[in-house]
Amino acid sequence: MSAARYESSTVVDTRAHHANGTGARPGGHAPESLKDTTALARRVRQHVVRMTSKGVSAHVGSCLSIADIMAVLYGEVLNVDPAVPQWTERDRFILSKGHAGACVYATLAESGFFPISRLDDHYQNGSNLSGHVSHKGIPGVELSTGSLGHGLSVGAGMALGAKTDGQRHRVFVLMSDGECDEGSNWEAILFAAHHKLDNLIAIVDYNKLQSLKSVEETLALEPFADKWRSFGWSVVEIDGHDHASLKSTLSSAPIESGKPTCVIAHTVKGKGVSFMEHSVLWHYRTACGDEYDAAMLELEPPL
Amino acid sequence: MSAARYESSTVVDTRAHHANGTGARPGGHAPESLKDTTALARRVRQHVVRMTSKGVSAHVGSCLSIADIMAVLYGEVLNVDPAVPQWTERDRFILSKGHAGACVYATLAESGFFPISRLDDHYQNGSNLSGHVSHKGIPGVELSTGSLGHGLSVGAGMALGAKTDGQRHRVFVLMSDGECDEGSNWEAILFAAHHKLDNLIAIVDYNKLQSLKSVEETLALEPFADKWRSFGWSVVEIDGHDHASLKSTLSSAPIESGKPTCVIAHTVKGKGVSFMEHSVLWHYRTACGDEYDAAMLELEPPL
Amino acid sequence: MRDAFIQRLTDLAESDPRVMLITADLGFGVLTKFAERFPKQYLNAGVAEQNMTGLATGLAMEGRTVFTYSIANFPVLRCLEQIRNDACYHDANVKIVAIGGGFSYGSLGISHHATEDLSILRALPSITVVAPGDAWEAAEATTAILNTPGTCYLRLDRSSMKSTNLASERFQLGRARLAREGRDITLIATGGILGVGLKAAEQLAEHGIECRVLSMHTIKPLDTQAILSACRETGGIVTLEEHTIEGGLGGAVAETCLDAGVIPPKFRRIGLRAGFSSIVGSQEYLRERYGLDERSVVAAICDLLGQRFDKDRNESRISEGVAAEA
Amino acid sequence: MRDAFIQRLTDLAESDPRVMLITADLGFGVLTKFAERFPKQYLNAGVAEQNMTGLATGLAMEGRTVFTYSIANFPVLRCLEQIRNDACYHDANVKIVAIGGGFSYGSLGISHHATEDLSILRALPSITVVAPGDAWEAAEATTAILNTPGTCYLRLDRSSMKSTNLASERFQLGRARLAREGRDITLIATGGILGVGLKAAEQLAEHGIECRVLSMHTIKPLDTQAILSACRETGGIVTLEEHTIEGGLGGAVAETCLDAGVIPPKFRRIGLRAGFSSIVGSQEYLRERYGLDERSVVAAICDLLGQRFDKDRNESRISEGVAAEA
Ligand SMILES: Cc1ncc(C[n+]2csc(CCOP(=O)(O)OP(=O)(O)O)c2C)c(N)n1
Ligand SMILES: Cc1ncc(C[n+]2csc(CCOP(=O)(O)OP(=O)(O)O)c2C)c(N)n1
Ligand SMILES: [Mg+2]
Ligand SMILES: [Mg+2]
Repeated sequence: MSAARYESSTVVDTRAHHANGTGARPGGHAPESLKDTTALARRVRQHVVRMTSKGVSAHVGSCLSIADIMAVLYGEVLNVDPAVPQWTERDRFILSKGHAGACVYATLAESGFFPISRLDDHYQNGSNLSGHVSHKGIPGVELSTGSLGHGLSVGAGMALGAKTDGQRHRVFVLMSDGECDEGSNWEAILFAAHHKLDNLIAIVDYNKLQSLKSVEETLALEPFADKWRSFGWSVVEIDGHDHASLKSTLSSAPIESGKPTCVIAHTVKGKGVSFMEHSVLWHYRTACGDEYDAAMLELEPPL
Repeated sequence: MSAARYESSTVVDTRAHHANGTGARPGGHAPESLKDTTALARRVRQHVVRMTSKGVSAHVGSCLSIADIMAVLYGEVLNVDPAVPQWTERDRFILSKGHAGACVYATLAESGFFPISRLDDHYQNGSNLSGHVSHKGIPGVELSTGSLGHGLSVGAGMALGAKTDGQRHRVFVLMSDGECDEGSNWEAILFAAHHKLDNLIAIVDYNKLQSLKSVEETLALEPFADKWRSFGWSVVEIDGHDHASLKSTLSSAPIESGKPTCVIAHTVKGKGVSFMEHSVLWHYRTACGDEYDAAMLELEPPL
Repeated sequence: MRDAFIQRLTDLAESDPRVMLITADLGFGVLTKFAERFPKQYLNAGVAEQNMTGLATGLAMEGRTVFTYSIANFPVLRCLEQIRNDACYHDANVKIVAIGGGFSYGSLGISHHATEDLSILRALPSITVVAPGDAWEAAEATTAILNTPGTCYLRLDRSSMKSTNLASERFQLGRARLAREGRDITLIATGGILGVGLKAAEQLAEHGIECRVLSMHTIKPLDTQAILSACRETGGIVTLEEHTIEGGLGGAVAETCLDAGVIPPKFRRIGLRAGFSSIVGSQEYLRERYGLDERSVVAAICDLLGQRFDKDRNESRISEGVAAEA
Repeated sequence: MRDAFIQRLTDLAESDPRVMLITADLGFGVLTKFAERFPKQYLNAGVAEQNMTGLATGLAMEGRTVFTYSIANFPVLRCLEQIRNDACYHDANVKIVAIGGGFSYGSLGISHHATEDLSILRALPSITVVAPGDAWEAAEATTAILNTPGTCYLRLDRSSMKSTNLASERFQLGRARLAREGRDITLIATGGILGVGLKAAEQLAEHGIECRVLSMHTIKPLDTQAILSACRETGGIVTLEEHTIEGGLGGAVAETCLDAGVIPPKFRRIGLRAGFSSIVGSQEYLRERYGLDERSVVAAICDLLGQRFDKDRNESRISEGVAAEA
C-alpha cells in the first residue's frame, strides 16, 4: 500500500441544501440534506497524504489541518454545483492559504468537479495542479493563491459585488493563522466591516503553527478574537474538527446582520495522522515508505 | 503682510531635559527645563501657512493639525541636539504622515537645526525641501516619507536596534488617522507589541479627516483605541492641542513597561486658523491674498 | 489628461453600469462629480492600495470592469504583487490608473516621482501598459483599455500639451501614432513628454532637421513595426521618456531593434540617468534639470546627427543629463 | 546556492556582530543553525514582508547590515515601495535575499515563479542587483554585497551546477566572469542557468562552435565593457536568463550595445516569452518546456549562426520558445 496511487472512490454528491439557499442548482441534481462529511474528510485526508507523498511536496500538515473544514463546506454548506461550476448564484469559496492547494483539489474531485484520477497529476511535470491552488483548467477553483494575504481582499470584492447586485450568495475565505501577520488582510478586514459585508465569512485555520515556530513565538495573535471584534467583525470560536459545530456555524453565518463573520477554527496542524500533529516538521516533510504506510493506516476507515 | 516672506524670528532653545534623559547633549548647550511651546507652536503655524502659500502647495491643514504636537516634542520632549543632529543617543523622531513635511522643516528650523531663512526654499525649484519630508541635505530629519504607512516599521527597526544595543533613547513616530488604513502599519503594530518595544511611541494625529471625506465616512476607525489594545499596545487618548497633556504624556511614555505606547491625539485639522478648521478643503487649498492675510492675522501673537 | 480621463470615464460609466471606479482616497475635486452621479459605481477604498487592487479583482470577477485610481507609485509599487497574482494572472478586468506620471508632482518629493513604473509593469505578463501623450490620447486610451480584456495600466501625467490629433484620426492600442513626419531622424516619445518632443521637432526643422515623431502611447504590446520602419526609413532613433533609462521605452526599443537585427543608423535614449532626485521643483524645472526639456532634446539630436546648433549654455547640461555612452 | 549563502553569512556574522538576518517566516532547516548561534543577529519577522523591509531599514540606520530573506517574489514584489523609498532612497545597508529565482519552485505555481524580479529591481535607483550563477559566486556575492554600501539584491536559485571558478579567481561585483573562452559567439548568462549555458557550450564545441561564456552575475551595475568586448571580439551575443525577456538581462545588454553604437554581428535573447506558466513542474522540466534547456540553447545558437545541427525533435520547441522575431 506504499505506492501513492489512487483507488477509485465513489464521488459523493455534496450539493447540500444551503441555509440561505436561493433554490435549485442549474445542474439538475437533486440536493440532499445530509452528507457523511466525516467520511468525506477522511477520504480528503487520504488523498492529500497520497498526493504530497507522490509529489514529494510540502504542506501535508497544512492540508490535514483544514480537511474537516473543507469537507463540511463542500459536503454541507456551500451552494455549488459541480455540473455548472460557474453558476452565478453559487457560493464563492477562496482558499487564501494557497499552500494547502492539495486539499482543495481533493475536495473538489470528491465533490464531482473533476475526476478523482486527475489528483494523480498534482505537482507533476506538465500539470495544472500546482502546489499552490490555481484556477486555470481546474473547475471549481475561484481564485489562484499562494502568496499569503491576497484572498480576503478579493473575497471582499466579490461580496461587495454580490451585495450591490442584490445577490444572496455568500463568500467564504479560508485563511491561516500565520497569514494574519500580513497587513493586507487588515486592510480588507477594516474595509469589510465598514461596508457591512455580512455575506463575507472568513474562516481562520487557527492551528497555532507557522513555518518555523508556533504563532505564539513568531507573532502572537492573542487576544485574537478581540482583534477582529475591534475591527468590527462578529467572531465565533469553534473546534475546527467538530463537524457539527462547523456545520451549524457555517450554515447559519452571518452571525449578525450587517457585520462580516470571522470563524476562528481551533485546529491541529497535521490532524488525523498522529505523528504529524502539532508539528512544524510536517509543514515541509513528505511521508514516504514506512511513514507513508503508517499515515495511511491511521486514515483507514474504522471497522 | 500678504507676501509670503519670513520675518526673522529668534531661534528657541528647544533642548529640554528629557524625562528618560541619559545626560548632557554633546553640543555643549545647557538644557533648559521649560520652554514656551505655545509660542513655538504659533511660530510653526505662521511658517507653514507662509510656506504653503509661497509654494502654492497643499496640506496646510495637515500641518496645522500637528503643530502643537511638534512644538511640544521639539520644545520639551525630544532629547536632540541641533548642534549634533546625528548624536547617537538622541531620541528619534519620524514623521510618517510625510505630507506634513512643512511642519517638520519649520519646527527643525525654529529649533536651530538649520537657518529659518531656508524655509523660503520649501517647494521651490532646485530645493531639497520637498513637499513630503526628505532627509537629504536637511539636518534633523531622520526619515524621508511621503507614501503613507512606512514610518512605523522603520521606527520599530530603530527601536529594536536601540533595545538590542542597550541604548535608552526613544523612537517617536507621528502618524495620521487615514494612514491607519494601510495594512503595513498593522504589521508593524503586531510586531512591536510582540517584541515588547516599549521605547517605541506612536502618536496618531486623529483629526477625523482624510483626503476626501471624514475618517468615519471613509473607513471608520472606531473603536480605535481597542484596535491598538487588542494588538498589545498601551493606549492613551489626549487632546492633541493641549500642551500640558502632550508634555506629560509624551515625556513619561512608555505608559507600561514592556509595551509600545500609542498616543491617540484628538486634533482638529487646520487648527489655529478658524476657516481652515475641520475642513477637507484645506487639505489641498493654499491661502492666497485675503485668505492669507486673514490666516496670518489669526496667528498673530495675542496682545 | 486627468480631466480628459475622468470625463471619458463618466461617459463610459453612464452607458455601462458595470464600469466602476475605486480610488485609494485621492481625487479631491476630480472625482466628486463622478462619485455623486454614480454612487453605485464609485468607491473610496481608503488609503489601502493592496486591498483596493484585491477588491477590484474580486469585483471584476463578478462581471465588472474596475478602474483603480491613485497617485504616482501608490497604485503600482504598493500593490505590485496584487496586480501580478490577482489581476493579471486572472485576466481580470482591472484598469489601473496612476495620475502623476514622471515628475508631474515634482515638488512633492521622491515618493511622488513616478519614474520606474513603465519598466516595472511591462515586465509583468498579461498586462497592457499605456502612457498617453496628450489629452486626446488619454481619453481615447480610456475607452480602449475598457474594451481590452484583462488588466491594463494607464499612466497619466500633468503636462498639458495641446492635442495634435486629426479630426478623422482613430486611436489604436499597440499602434504608435505618427505625430509628425520626417526622415532625418525619428523621435519616439511616451507619455506627456511627447509635447516636448513635438516642440523640439519644430525647432529642429528650423535647423533643417526633419524629425519624425511617434507617440508610443502603448508600451506593451509594443508597436515593433513602427520602430523597425523608423530604422529603415529615417536616419535613426531617439527615444524620449520621463522615466528611468533602465528598461523603459528606450530599453524596449533597443530590444526590438536587436531582436530583429534591424539597426537604426543612429540611436540615442533620452531619459533619467541620475537616480533619485532629492532636488524638487516643477515638472518643467525637473525636466530641464535632467535634460528632458526641449533645448536638451534638440541639442541631443543635433549632437547625434553631428550637426552644430546654436548653443549657448546647453552643452554642459546635455553631457550631464543625456550622455549616451554607458 | 542557498546553502553556500547561509554558510558564508554565518562566517560573516561570526566576525561582525552588526550583520543581521531577518526572515519573513521562511527557512526551515536552512536558518536554524544561524538562529541558534546568533540569537541577537537573527529575527523572524513573521509573514509580513513590508514590515520586514521597513524594520531592516530602521536597523540599518542604526548601524547594522541587514539581510532580509524570503522566497521568490515575496521579499521583492510584496514590499517594492519599501525597498524603493525606505531602503534605496536612504542608501540603507539592506541586502534583500530571494531564494527560488526563476522556476526553482516550479511545481509550486505562479506565485512562486520569480521571473520578473530582475527587470523590476534594476529599474530602481540606488540598488545593486546580483544573480549568481553557481554556489561559489553565491558565496562570494554574499561577501561582496555586505561590503557594498547601500541596498543590494541577491537572487539565488536552486539549480546546482558544479562551480567552475579557478582557485585563484577573485569575484568582483559589476565584473562579468569569463566562464569559458571562445570566439564564435558569446553566451551571456545570469543566475543558475549559467550551468545550462556551460553545458550548451560544451555541446557546441562538438559542433565546432567555440562559445565564450560570461557569467553576468551583476545585472546592475552592468559590465558594459565585457559586453562591448564580446561584440567586437566574437561572432555575436546570445543572452540567457530564466526570467522574462522584457527588460531583464537581454534588455540591458541590448541597451548597452545600441547606446554605444557597438552592434554584435549576431544577437539573440533567450528567456521567457510565454507569460505566466500555469503549467507546473520541476525547474528542469519548465526550462525544457520554455526553451531554456541545453538542447534549446544549442539549437538556438546553431540557428543563429546558420549552422545545421543534429536536430531530432528540437526545432518546434525552438521556434515556440525562443523565436527572436518580435
Ligand atoms: C506572502 C507570503 N510570504 C511567505 C509565504 C511562504 N509561506 C508558505 S506557508 C507559510 C506559513 C505557514 O504558516 P500558516 O500561515 O499558519 O499556515 P498553516 O500551514 O499553518 O496553515 C509561509 C510563510 C507565502 N506563501 N506568502
Ligand atoms: C500610500 C499612500 N497613498 C496615498 C497617499 C496620498 N495621500 C496623501 S495625504 C492622504 C490622506 C490624508 O488624510 P490623513 O492620512 O488622515 O492625513 P491628515 O492630512 O489628515 O493628517 C492621502 C491619501 C499617500 N501619501 N500615500
Ligand atoms: Mg498555521
Ligand atoms: Mg486625518
